Amino acid sequence: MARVLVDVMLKPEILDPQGQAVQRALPRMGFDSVTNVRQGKRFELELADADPATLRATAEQMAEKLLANTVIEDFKVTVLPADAGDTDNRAESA
Amino acid sequence: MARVLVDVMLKPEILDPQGQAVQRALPRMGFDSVTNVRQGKRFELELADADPATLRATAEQMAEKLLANTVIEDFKVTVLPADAGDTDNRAESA
Amino acid sequence: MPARIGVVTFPGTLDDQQALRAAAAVGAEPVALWHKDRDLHQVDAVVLPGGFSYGDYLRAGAIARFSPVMDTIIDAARGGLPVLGICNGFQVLCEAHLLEGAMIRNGDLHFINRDVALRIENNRTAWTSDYEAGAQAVIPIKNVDGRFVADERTLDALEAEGRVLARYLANPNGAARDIAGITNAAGNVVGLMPHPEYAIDELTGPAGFIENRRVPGTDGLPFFTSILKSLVSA
Amino acid sequence: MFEDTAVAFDTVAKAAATPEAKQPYRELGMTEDEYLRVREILGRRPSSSELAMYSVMWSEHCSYKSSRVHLKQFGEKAPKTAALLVGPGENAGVVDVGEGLAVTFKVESHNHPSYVEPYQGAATGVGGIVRDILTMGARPIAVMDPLRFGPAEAPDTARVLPGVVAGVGGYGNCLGVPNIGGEIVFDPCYLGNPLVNALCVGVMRADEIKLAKAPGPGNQVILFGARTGGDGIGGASVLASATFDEDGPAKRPSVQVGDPFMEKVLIECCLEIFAADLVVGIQDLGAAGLTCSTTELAAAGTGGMDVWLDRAPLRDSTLTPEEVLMSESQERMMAVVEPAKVEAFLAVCEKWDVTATALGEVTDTGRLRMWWHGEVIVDVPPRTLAHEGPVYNRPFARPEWQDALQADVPTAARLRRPASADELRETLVNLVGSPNLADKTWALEQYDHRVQGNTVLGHGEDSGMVRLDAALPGTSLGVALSTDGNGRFAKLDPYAGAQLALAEAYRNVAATGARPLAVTDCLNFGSPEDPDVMWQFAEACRGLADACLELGTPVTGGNVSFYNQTGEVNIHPTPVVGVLGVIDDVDRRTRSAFEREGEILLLLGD
Ligand SMILES: Nc1ncnc2c1ncn2[C@@H]1O[C@H](COP(=O)(O)OP(=O)(O)O)[C@@H](O)[C@H]1O
Repeated sequence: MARVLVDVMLKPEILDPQGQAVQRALPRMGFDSVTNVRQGKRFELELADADPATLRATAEQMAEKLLANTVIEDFKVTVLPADAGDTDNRAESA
Repeated sequence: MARVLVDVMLKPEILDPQGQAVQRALPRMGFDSVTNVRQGKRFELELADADPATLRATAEQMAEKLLANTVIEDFKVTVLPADAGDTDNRAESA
Repeated sequence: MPARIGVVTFPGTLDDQQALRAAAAVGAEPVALWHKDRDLHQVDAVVLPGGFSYGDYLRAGAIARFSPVMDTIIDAARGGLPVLGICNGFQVLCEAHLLEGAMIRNGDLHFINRDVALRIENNRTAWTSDYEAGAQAVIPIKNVDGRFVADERTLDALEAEGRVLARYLANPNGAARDIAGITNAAGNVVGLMPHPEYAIDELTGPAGFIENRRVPGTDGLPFFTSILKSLVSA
Repeated sequence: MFEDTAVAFDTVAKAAATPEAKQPYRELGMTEDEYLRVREILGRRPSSSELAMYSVMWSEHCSYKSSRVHLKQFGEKAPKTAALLVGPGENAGVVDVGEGLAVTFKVESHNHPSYVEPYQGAATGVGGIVRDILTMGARPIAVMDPLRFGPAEAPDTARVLPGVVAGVGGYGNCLGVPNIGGEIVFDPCYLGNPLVNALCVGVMRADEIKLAKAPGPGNQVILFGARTGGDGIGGASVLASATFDEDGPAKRPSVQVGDPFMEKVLIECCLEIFAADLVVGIQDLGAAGLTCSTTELAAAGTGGMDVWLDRAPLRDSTLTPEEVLMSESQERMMAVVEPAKVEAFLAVCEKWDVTATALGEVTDTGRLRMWWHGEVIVDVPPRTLAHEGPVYNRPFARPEWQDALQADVPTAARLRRPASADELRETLVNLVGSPNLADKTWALEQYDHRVQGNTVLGHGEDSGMVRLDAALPGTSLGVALSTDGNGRFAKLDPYAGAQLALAEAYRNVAATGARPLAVTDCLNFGSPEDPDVMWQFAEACRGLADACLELGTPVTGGNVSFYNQTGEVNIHPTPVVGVLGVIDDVDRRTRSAFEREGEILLLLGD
């Protein structure tokens, strides 16, 4: 079983009302160092019997065709190493 | 300026209708190796003058208080290295 | 002096005027409350109305929950003030942890505006005492994030403690255990996804032949007559 | 970066000093004649900002240059009616409905954006028409959405239809404006060019109508609402590219994204501003954004305005002045405010957390002048932009194929009638199951038709009806609205087709018990450069104007959408007609369903 993350964000030039709503709310709650917020989507996919050689290409096609609306969104595919634990894996963090 | 990612996913035991809809749609489009899909949110935050020492703690507080509803969601904070380019940084990928 | 029912307006609230109208319809004094104002202006009960506060952009109700007025309402509710959260108001109550659970996207992912039949499971709260136990009511829903979820333990507790307020007869959105509304243990804080304030008269309410039954369009009124009576008798 | 732009951008002084500089007017969609006219008006070449403004104000979309000669009939043949308070020309027409109330309504198209990005295209279509209604001083109280798609089973319809429906609902529901009707029609001719029309109706006190004008020198011009981003400025990039030589301009969005929450807040903010009588003129920013709002306000006012364009709050700091002028960012408004009331105006904006910026001042110079960081970049007579654009008498002629089409009557052999009970049943089942007649609940349930609590007739009825309680609490007065259109009829005979659309909407309104008062129309046609299409258009206008005269209901406003075509193939001519009627007591409305057993059925007419 292979695991892939697809992160989908609005293109930088596209208005992001959701991110703006969060950005305006945070200072009211005392978080006043926030200068910009963008909100996007994250997909965690599990694939069976996926050929590791084609895994990235498959995920990119799925993102291109369905997961992202490429008229207004960009996406990024991350293939997780086979031995990665659950995605709440703090090791990814700096 | 510091950059932080907060990824928010529904807890595994909570139903994810959006992920399920994607999971049902992918095989119809010929992607039949997908066995599971979960959909969550990704926030890209920019913070000014954030003390690197407290950055993670600040971001975790924001996630805990506002960005995630911890009744149903888990979150993960990723502090991006100061020199990271744009987030569409393929280097993160395997 | 008639009981004073306050209705909060957040930015993006839509159903505040209709909630005020419902309060007036049963003879209460409707009082508009503003999200930036901590003062509750001596109201005897509060309605958190429906709508899309702050666009519901982060999560429904998530940002409104941090309004100044909510600080006061959360304290007052813990002290026994009757609070009814309708739709977005229910979501605000969940975000504020005055009620358990959370609301996620409807099962088919769409906004649903439909007149649904409910069974009132608990008529011992301040807001439902005017219903017969097990009464049916046809009340509209109109939401996109209306699917109630909670972990099994919480759901079992809600059932065991009789805190399921109302259930859908035909579940429109996949809500756990057909739950349309719940109450806190004290029965003063109630959350309901359907909109009783839109079922208060024959002209504009869901009236006619619905679910094989002639419906008068006023099935939501008892929420407002209940609170009025419980305030008078209190 | 900033210094670079400051050096590179074009000014009025530079325009005067370099008359021979080549300008990309063609890329901006202007003909050589039009460009030469601009030079003649200004007595010099336009600055690049001025060129941007003329190109967009003289576009088909903003100037109605191909349609104007035909639309004139709506005014010329208009029946005399005392109810008409504001006719075509303003953002929307206004009719008097009694009890001191006035109602304003209009239908508009957002066809092309909805094909590119169905959700956002439809959403911003609703947003735009709602702002038009708000601009008149009215509270928006209902929307309707006449839609046309390709065949139901076509794969692209599966992309477009759900997106459009979700967009109409997503935006309108979040605004809290009930959706009380519309149409969903399928026909192959709309496959590559769906039609997304949106109608809005609003109510106000008759003595509180607001107009788009900027009178009174010294009055402040305030921009409020969303910040300006690079939305919808595809064309302006040819101007920008002259400025950013090395890296090229920053990316500009190809799609406008709506923010219905911002618009909801803007509605409440504006209504509070109107109630406190804080504006002397107001205009929404729709197509052509700041260009259109400043020129129209100035042209209808004292004739002059000074604008410090760099004060506009930007979402994208790399925007050039040309782009700021052409940006179609949504959810913005412009108000003209007396100096003594500015403080109160800003206080209301602050209450609703709406950004507001004093951008300019009304003058009596007769010129619209704009500055960008201290340099004059625009100095034009505003009327030449707003009212004196080119007018074309495009050639039109009855298509050669029209006779053959009309003669092509289905014979009994080609359209067999059911001969037995079983065949009759099968025909009925086929009819009921056909996409155009099928139940539309899947879509309609995605629309909130109850919000505001005044919907008396909603989905499933021939007309929507709302009570006017929002402007006069306790009233029983209401309005009924219906939209109709049939592209197949109109293709067979555009004159009669337009009339049939009107007649159907008119009947639908009358059948509820309301008295039809006024008409709005959205004329969806193919390319005006095609004489066949121009003939269809001319005939449809003539038909509609004649029928309005006959019925005694004026056209109070509407919208023309040309270039609805896929490649060279034009859509059916599709005039969509909306009729508004008034009813004194909504309690007495008639529903289309049978209400109780024992009712008697009567057939009127033959
Ligand atoms: N796109 C739409 N938006 C809102 N209401 C719609 C839409 N399409 C159809 N309706 C409504 O659905 C009902 C039935 O529509 P339809 O089947 O087209 O019937 P009719 O031919 O009588 O107009 C009417 O009330 C109509 O206004």
